[in-house]
Amino acid sequence: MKLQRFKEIALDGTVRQNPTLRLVLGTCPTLALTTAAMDCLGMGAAVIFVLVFSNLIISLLRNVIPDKVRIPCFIVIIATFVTVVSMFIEAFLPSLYESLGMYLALIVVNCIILGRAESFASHNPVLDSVCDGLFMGIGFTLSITLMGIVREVLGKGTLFGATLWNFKIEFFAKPAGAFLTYALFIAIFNVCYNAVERKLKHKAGEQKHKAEVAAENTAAKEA
Amino acid sequence: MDVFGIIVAALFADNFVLSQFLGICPFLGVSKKISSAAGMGLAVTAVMVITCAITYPIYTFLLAPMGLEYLSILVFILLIASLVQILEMVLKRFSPGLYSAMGIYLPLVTTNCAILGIAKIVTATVTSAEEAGYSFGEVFFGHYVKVNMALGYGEAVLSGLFYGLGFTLAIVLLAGLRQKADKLHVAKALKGFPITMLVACFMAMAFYVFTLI
Amino acid sequence: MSEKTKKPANPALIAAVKAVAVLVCICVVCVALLAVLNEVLYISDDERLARAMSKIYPDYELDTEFSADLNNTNAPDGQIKNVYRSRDGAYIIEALGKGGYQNGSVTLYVVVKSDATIFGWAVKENDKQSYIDRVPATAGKTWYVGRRVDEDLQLDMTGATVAMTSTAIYNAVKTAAWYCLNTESVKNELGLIDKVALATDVVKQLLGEEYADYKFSTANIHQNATVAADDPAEQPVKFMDLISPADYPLAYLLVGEKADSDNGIMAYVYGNEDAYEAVAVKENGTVVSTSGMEEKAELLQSITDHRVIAVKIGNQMRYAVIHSYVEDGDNVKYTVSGLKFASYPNSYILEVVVKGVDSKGTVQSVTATVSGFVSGMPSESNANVLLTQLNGATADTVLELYTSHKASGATNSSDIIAAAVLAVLNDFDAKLASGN
Amino acid sequence: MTNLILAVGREFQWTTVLVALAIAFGFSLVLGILILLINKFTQVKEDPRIKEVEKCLAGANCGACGYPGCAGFAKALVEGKANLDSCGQTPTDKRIEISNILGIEVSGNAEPTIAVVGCSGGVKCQDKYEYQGYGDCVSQNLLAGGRKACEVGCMGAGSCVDACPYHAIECREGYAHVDPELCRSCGLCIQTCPKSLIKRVPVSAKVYVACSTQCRGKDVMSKCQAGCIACGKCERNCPVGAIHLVNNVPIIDYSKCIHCYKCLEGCPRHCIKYVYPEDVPNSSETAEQAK
Repeated sequence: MKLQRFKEIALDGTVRQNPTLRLVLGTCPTLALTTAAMDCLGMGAAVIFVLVFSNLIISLLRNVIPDKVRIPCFIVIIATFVTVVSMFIEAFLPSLYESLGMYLALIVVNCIILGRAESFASHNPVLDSVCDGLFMGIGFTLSITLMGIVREVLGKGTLFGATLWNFKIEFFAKPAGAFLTYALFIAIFNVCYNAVERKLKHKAGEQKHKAEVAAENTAAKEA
Repeated sequence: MDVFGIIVAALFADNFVLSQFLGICPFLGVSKKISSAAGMGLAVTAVMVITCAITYPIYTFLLAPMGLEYLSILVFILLIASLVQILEMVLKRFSPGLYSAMGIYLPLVTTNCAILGIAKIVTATVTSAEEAGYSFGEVFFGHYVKVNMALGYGEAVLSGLFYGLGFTLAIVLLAGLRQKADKLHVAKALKGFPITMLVACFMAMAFYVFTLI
Repeated sequence: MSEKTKKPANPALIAAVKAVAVLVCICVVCVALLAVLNEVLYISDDERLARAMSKIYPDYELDTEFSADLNNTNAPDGQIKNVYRSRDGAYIIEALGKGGYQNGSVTLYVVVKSDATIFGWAVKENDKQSYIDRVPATAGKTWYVGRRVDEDLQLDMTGATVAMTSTAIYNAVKTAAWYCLNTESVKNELGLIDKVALATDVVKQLLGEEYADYKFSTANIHQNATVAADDPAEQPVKFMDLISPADYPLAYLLVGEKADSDNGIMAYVYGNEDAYEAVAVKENGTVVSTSGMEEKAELLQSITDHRVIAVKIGNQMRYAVIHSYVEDGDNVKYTVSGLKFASYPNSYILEVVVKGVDSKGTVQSVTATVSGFVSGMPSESNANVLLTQLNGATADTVLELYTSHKASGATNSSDIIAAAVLAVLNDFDAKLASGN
Repeated sequence: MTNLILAVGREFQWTTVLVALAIAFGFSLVLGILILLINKFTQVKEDPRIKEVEKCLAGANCGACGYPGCAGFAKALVEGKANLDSCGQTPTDKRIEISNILGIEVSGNAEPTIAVVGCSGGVKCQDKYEYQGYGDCVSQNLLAGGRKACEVGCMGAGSCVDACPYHAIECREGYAHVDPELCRSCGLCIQTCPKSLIKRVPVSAKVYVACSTQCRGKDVMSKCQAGCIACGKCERNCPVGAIHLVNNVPIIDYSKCIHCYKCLEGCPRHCIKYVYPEDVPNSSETAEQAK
């Protein structure tokens, strides 16, 4: 795989197609688990694991699986990895297992995973698919952890479980606060993204223009 | 749990969307118009009832007595995916009217966490037999296995129905509010998902009151 | 079909078979992986318990040879669900406490160390205790911690704002203590003596056959009740202070009740488990018999003076202490304290003026010198309406008035007030009858 | 908890592993076969023409036809449910191709159309109330049917302006105007307008009726100075009988229209208008302004 392609996939997964903030996928764990930043990290790690391995397997089998039973096959593979990850977490990180609760099992139906399987892994080579899974997962983890930090600091006055101060706005720990935080995150991210995008385009345009002028100049000189 | 308790919890206090955060994707995605929101809600309700009706006995009589609880995610999701596909085909063939009203939303239902969520909720077990809605003991491989389900079969199916209706209630309400909210002149950054989520935020505040009862 | 026509196999059929085969293969391989992992990462029941324990009792290590004696699991205040033993001799008792909010319950893991002290407890599960969050997070490491199981445990709700749930927790801890005291093997191992049972025996001996079927229980709540001091001008004191001199403290205050009987008995037990000495007080407040109290005339006098009268309100026994009565012409002015009950911390001290009308005591006025109003009930004025309603009541009509007033919601205040007034009227009627 | 690694795991129990495998095998086999069988028995044969028709369509997926995308429209066309005229974007040669595929005649209306607004009231039409809420016509219409006294009066709040992907509509003098140069007849404005005021006319049409009220003349007089009072002058003036009053609204049959502009000139309320601004004679415009 070329470096260029790798960069492309990495940028797509983390920023340009950030699953949480740009595609608005996998909203359920985003809203439910962001009351504690630590849970977000755990959830993110679990999602990365499942994404990478399911993308790997599905990409390997992409020419074997018939179209008619595609969805059941994909879902079985994803469910297997979810079960594996939940077994590991239950065995070695019991407290995380308790706080993630049902949402661990619900990674199966996280739209990010089936979405990537359908739209990327099922018609891309293995290495690309694994990278895509990795960076999509990282994008998801980063954004929910950030949201988790904001909600935990505001709603509980703690950060990764350590008490910061006694001041807390309980609203942010409640369901309504989850929606508010998410809405503001998307809005802010989009504003920043569009601003950066515009600047980059502008820059690219200028460079192109410069290159053209240079080319013209050289052509003129040659002439 | 009594029937009235299930109804109130499912529709309001424990509302899947607004207090448990299950099924958020269709909640945000298929709520542009009231008619499509109602179709989606009905599809989810139908699949939820069928899911509860089928996964409950499979868990109680097959998986739990054999000590295969770890297979539940895989078996449930396989069942749900196949059922949805079958339901879609059957509806398309035999009831085109119903198909056009809710069938086209069925493929979206497969990856709806509300469905797997309800399957997980109704197959919850409890430790003591006294609190069990249904107890079932059997001997497998020389082990005496006792399964204490938190809900009875009737309660499980009823939960499926009313949690589905709770989902429908939330999504139809949101669709009604969105029809107005989408027309508002809001800041450009808030257009689309953010303003929808703000609307949902206010709905969640209103529904939060029910949990205080 | 293909055989008959000898045509090559139907391509659609081959595709279908292939589709099913792939699905089946994927499923079987995935499940095989999961099954192997399940065996490798299996978490046994012992391990699960150990994880629950590690949060409350770090030294826990399961004694696998121990099997719990669960023949008798129904305690008066709860139920024993399971018992585990740690290698260091500590018992982990899974006990359910009744009497919570909405008649629900709380199930605790109570850790009792080998020296019979409570190490701590953790909530395993609860039923209908929606406000269990309001029990402080540290309660499991502070409430009842360090107390002996054979001690007279008293309700602790420090820092909690939920009386009912705290009561259920109290009952669960008491149930765990009850298990230790009532199971031979555990009792012997912890070296426990059921002191309350010994005290009860002394009281039962004192009372004789007639009271054999009375059930006695400790009444720590009553002894903490506020009652009027001997000098009405002074601040109210604890009932305990009147009956428990510093050099000869009260060991137990026992309350004896029998189902379907209006009689209630209160017994004061002094001394220690080697030689209990007791005073029994019968239902009408008269000291019936004593044992070993000959040298304590002053104390005996104090007990005789502060007569505890038992009355039945509804189907509950309530107690009131009559302090003094002053005759003023036809009127007799009583000072009486209604003793608190259940977990409610307050008690009423009333001044009741009674006059004999048609050879029956009739209430002339009731005034509360100390209001035992429990905040959280409808309102103080509402609760105290009964005080004025009782004017003109006789022993026969008090209960009627009480029942109609109770509907207003001020149940607990009404209970205490009605008990005090009824006690006064019963006493007055008894005096009239005896021609005094 | 002292040794975590030893705390998990147990002796292999082959029976449960085998049962798990058997369950997986059974489930997947049954479900797989079920899906395929039901698929076979309930299969709805898809017409191969659908794909061909879809290829010919404009492929803009604008949704203006009322079907979910061009694929949905193609399906409806093949099933005979939809009219090809609902699509304003497909060029004529493709329309003919589609009609060849489907074996149907291209209807007389196959001529391209453009949109016109059936109201010219605007500031000349009275207000029922002063609207101070947010939003456009759609929002305003939710409040007692909008602020205009006329039930079918253009509110001029620009829902159609927002909807038009070609920027062909603008609001002047309190009502919407379509620029025939830019209009592609996609129909999005027609769907958007809460009063259903916008309609299509053939590109060859020169005049159109800019009022949609079905009220009697007297009622119109009291509400709007630009509304049609159903006087019937246009009907009488038309030399070829192309105009008829139906429910107090003049309807023009464009197949008969000879572009004589007699109807337009005779209208006392100026509610028959030129479709193309370039047709407007300067003299008559100045005369109108003088009035």
